[in-house]
Amino acid sequence: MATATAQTTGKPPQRELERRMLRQMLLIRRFEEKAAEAYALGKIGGFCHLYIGQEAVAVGSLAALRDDDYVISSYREHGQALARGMPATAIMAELFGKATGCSKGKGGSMHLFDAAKRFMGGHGIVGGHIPLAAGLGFAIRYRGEDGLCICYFGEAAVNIGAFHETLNMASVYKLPVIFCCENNRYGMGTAFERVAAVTDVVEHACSYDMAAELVNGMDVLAVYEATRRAADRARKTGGGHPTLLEVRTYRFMGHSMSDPLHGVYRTKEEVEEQRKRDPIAQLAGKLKDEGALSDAGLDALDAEVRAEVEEAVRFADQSPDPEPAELTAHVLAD
Amino acid sequence: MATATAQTTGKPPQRELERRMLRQMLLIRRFEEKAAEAYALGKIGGFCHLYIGQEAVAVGSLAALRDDDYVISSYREHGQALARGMPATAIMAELFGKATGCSKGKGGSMHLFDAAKRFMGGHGIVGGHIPLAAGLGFAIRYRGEDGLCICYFGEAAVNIGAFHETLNMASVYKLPVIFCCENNRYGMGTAFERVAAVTDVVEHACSYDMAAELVNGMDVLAVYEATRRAADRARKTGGGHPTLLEVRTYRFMGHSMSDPLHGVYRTKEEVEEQRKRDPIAQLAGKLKDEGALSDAGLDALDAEVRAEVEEAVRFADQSPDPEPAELTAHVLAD
Amino acid sequence: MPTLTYRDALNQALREEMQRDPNVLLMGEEVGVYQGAYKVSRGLLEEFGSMRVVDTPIAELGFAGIGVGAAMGGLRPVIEFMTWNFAVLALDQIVNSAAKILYESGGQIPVPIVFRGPNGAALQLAAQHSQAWESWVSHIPGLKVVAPATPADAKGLLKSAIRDNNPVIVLEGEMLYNVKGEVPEGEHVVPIGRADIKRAGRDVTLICHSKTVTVALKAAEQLAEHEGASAEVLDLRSLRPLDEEAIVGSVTRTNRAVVVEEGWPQAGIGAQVVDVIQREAFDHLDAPVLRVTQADVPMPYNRQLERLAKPSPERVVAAARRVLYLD
Amino acid sequence: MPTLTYRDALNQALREEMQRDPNVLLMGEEVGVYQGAYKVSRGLLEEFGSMRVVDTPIAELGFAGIGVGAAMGGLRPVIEFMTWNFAVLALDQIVNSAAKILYESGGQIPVPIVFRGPNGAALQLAAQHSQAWESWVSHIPGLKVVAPATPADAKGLLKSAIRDNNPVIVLEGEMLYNVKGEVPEGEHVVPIGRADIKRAGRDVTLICHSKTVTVALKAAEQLAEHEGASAEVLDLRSLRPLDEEAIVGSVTRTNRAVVVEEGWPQAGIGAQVVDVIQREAFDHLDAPVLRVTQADVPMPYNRQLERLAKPSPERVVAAARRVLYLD
Ligand SMILES: Cc1ncc(C[n+]2csc(CCOP(=O)(O)OP(=O)(O)O)c2C)c(N)n1
Ligand SMILES: Cc1ncc(C[n+]2csc(CCOP(=O)(O)OP(=O)(O)O)c2C)c(N)n1
Ligand SMILES: [Mg+2]
Ligand SMILES: [Mg+2]
Repeated sequence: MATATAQTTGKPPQRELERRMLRQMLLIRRFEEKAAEAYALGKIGGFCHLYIGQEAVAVGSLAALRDDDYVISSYREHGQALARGMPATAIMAELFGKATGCSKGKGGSMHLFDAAKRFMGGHGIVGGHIPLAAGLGFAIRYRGEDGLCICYFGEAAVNIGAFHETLNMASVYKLPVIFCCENNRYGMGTAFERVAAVTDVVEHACSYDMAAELVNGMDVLAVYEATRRAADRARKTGGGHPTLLEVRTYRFMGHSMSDPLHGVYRTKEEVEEQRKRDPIAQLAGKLKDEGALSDAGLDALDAEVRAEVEEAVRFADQSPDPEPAELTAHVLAD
Repeated sequence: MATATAQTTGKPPQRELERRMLRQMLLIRRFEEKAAEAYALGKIGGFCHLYIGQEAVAVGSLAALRDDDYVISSYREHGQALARGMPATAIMAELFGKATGCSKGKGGSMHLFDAAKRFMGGHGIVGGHIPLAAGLGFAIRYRGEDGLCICYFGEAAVNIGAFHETLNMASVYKLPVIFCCENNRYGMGTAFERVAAVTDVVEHACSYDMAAELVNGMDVLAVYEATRRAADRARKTGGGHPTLLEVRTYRFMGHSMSDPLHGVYRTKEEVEEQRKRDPIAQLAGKLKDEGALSDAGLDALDAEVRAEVEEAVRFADQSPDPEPAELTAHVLAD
Repeated sequence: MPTLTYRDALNQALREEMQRDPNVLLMGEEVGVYQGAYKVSRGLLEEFGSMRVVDTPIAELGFAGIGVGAAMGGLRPVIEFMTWNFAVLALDQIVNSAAKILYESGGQIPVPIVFRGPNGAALQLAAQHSQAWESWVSHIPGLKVVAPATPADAKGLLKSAIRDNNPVIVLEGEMLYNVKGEVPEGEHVVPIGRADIKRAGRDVTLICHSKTVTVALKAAEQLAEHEGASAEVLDLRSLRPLDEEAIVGSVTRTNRAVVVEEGWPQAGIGAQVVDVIQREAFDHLDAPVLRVTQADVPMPYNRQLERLAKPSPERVVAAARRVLYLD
Repeated sequence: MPTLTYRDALNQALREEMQRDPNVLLMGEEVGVYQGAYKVSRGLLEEFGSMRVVDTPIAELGFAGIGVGAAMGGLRPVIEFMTWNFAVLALDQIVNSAAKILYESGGQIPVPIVFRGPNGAALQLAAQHSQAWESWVSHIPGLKVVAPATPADAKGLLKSAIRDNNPVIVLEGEMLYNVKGEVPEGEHVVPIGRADIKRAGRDVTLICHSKTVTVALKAAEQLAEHEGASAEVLDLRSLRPLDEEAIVGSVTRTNRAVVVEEGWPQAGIGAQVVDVIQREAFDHLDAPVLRVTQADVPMPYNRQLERLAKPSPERVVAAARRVLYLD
């Protein structure tokens, strides 16, 4: 099975990369579809924010990074966790609140963690994890390493103070951080233009003397390339340079499982129009056009990831709840 | 005696304006010198942040506004309070903590208030009053009035989230607010360039689609003119436009009375160099050059404001402390 | 009397107060176009327009401060926090601006503002989205704090809050929004500062508020049924000011008390209630006052663990049995 | 044993821990070039360089979060808040990140970080600059909280805090920085969670911490001199975890207690102490426990009013007289 992230810093052969990214995007899509089903069945509780439509962002960007780079995200992080190579079983078990979950069933959908994979969560307060990303970057720089931290957040987080305080400090301290803004145009039911004076998120980079790039988030290869460039800037020895990536994407589902698909804030037509830009269909189409993928090949790949997701659900279903003693465990470290 | 702010919206005759501004700047200077003395004598307690060197900012900007405009500031607000026309007696009494103080002795140097003059404080948390200014602007717009709110803050406040959240909302809601950043280059002992990725504060206006202007804060007339332009933008009916003014100034004293004049963060030479740009000397010099002020005239003016300040100290000295019952009064309104 | 949900009772209070006073406005995330994250503001944008029902960016500190400034400027804003979990970002404005400006200004500038939204845990929202802030907000002089448990109290207390000339914190409950109850029409105002006996009893006082009222009522039933004990259920309703008279009055009669709250134990609002009781009813107490609180842990996601963490009728019964010396 | 100021004791703890462990660093406003707003970090920039003594912009939320992130990444940051008043802006990071990440991650990611700085009122700094946050911070599971009263405890507790694998809040006192006392050289570590009897007594326990230890000690002297009463002064030192054993132990012996704190009364840390006492020492109590707190008002600027607002030896003596039934 393909591992989630590039093992070497060298550019992997293009085809292999593309196929791996296609598989990962498909895995996320199928995983999220199953999560929606499980939610409807009451197997998943609380808030559950699906990543359907945005797969190219997590997959393209993480393909460009190293295994020892840090990854941190918001509550909409199933996609990044899968793209990072965290087992679908452990993620699904976490959504089910099971002891075998990646956070032992104590975090849930919004708080996926995997220290070994340097996946530093899943965080629920909008913008709250952005300073954490800078702190992880700070630790890297402190030790004189050439790693980096990538931080995912939605465009609505740009309106909150933590974003600005952090971008300024990341620039002043020259921290190796990629700030990856997934601009899907809505924060819950609010269109960005209704609450932001300037809707090009990249504009904010100017105020912080930071590199920035506007990226088509429906094109996984574009995301991959932009992230590589940002990673190069971050890894520069003797103080790298942070980058603000604004990745234009779209969420095909409601904000969370408790929200309607389009609601009053956007039209059904708009959603359908956007679905035509489906990042998975685009990459599959390109590979087919180039003769690198057959219909049968795609079906096989899909069957493979469906099986992986089925297995994840089975695993999660059969896993035990945490012991009652877990209630008071891990409040404090030893 | 000249009143502190223009009574009409029409431009007052230039000479009269200049003389009034000179008088106000002198009044602030002498007031602050006396405050320093009184602090040394233990008559003023707590933190006390002097405005010496920055007089042109408060005086020039407030001369351009109307009496019914709101004014709000940080803890370094003696100058704005005086320029607003609050009696020196009530301000000095407040610094002395007396019952006759403008905040009944309960606020002190950092919390000067005068509801009748629409002087909405004196606030101690860096950046904390910036949203309040937008709220005052919101109230104006809500009622469809053509007033505005001017908000003073230091350049160091630009690094804090509240500034950004507010500028964005002020722009989105089209609030009649003038954000007047008094860039005196230091926040306590920290030079701005050490903690800000971009040191031109005006740059931030771009991220919020806001009008902005860089102003020489040692030239009271330049401040006056820039504020007039900003006020015009704010008063436009049917939704005005906020402005970010970056006024470059310098504080000639230490950050507060407990800090040294220059300390380790700036040199004595730098302070002396800056003193050559003294805004009072500049305006007096201009008036003299133009034959509108004689040495004797300046001395007379100085004597006049000195007498006013002496009277303020006498008043403050002789005023009573608040009654013990004041301790629990005004915690809640009726 | 019409039966309404807690949600609609709040909606009615908002609507009536906005109709009554043109200075009342509502501001917060998703309150307008989206009709409220929990639909408390349904229909208000349509009725009152976008100047009075204001959608904000995600900027809790900023819009709380804009609310305070607007109140200083003479308006009466109601600020909705999507949940109180996010209000943690706005505490500087609540504590340092709203609660202090009247005092600092020597009484010149009142700040008539309401901060409201759901508080405490719902279901499986995990650690960052399940916090109960009673203790923190009620610690602060210059604020008033209410936490209604029923639709009628929700309407009556929100109306009082809006008319109050002080900053008032209204702690609602996501789990309460669908609860139904009779609600008087029109002018129904519940004064801030008065507790309410939700069930009269003789043997022990169960002191509670907001969501824990249901917990206490269930416990009282069980106590009556299985232990033959008659429990009084005292709903604090107002957490600042606390109705010390009602608390002491009840305990003076029952001589025993259990305090139930959704928050964490240490320095919780329940600790203050205990302090009041032992200070003012020392000689009437036949047993130490016991408390039932959230477990002293961040809220876990797993449903079973979450259930263990929350106050439950069973835990209240157990505590009541102990103060009744039935164990 | 050398005599040091509280300030220098903290400085020594920082220096020694930074020498011992290269992962320890100090971050905050004015900690470097300016040598600390209250000079606690004097000389550290020169010794350890700007990667380990980091001046920050005024961005409490941001740099607190950077600290937490750095701790997640394996460092042991000490975050200085110029004063705890400003930390209100950073509470989201303290509560939602530092205190919860270990739990949310199922125990995977510890957050070894110290948040420190002066807490409570100094002199005439008025409402926004005089706040005591014991109650708020000690309410939160996932944190530890200490509040040293003496130079020796300051050094010993700060060292423990830095070595702890959890987020630890260190509440210092601006008014304490110049206080002198004997401080053991080198390895002097005071364990977190243990109260300390600062004066032994028989008739009443005065429970206090930080600045109120001096207040209680003065009150104890006056009680001895004028009332012939022997007061025990119990310094909590650690506010989370609370040393319940020491509290209960002392009150079990004296049968009477007064709790003194700088914070506001409602849901203060003192309320929790009262709760512990009445629960665990109910049958030993000869009188209700009384509390002496800051007046329930925003702190006024005027010196006389400020004096009235603060806990004083006189108010402690008055409370002690009441619990001793001397009135
Ligand atoms: C500080 C804060 N305020 C409000 C919320 C509630 N909330 C959760 S997600 C969300 C919208 C965020 O939108 P965006 O940042 O664009 O991310 P997206 O959901 O589109 O991925 C809101 C308002 C929150 N979690 N945190
Ligand atoms: C949020 C916050 N952090 C820290 C402080 C302490 N402090 C008071 S003034 C100041 C410097 C502010 O500098 P600037 O904004 O440039 O204003 P200036 O003093 O130069 O007028 C600091 C750090 C504070 N009052 N509030
Ligand atoms: Mg979005
Ligand atoms: Mg400055």
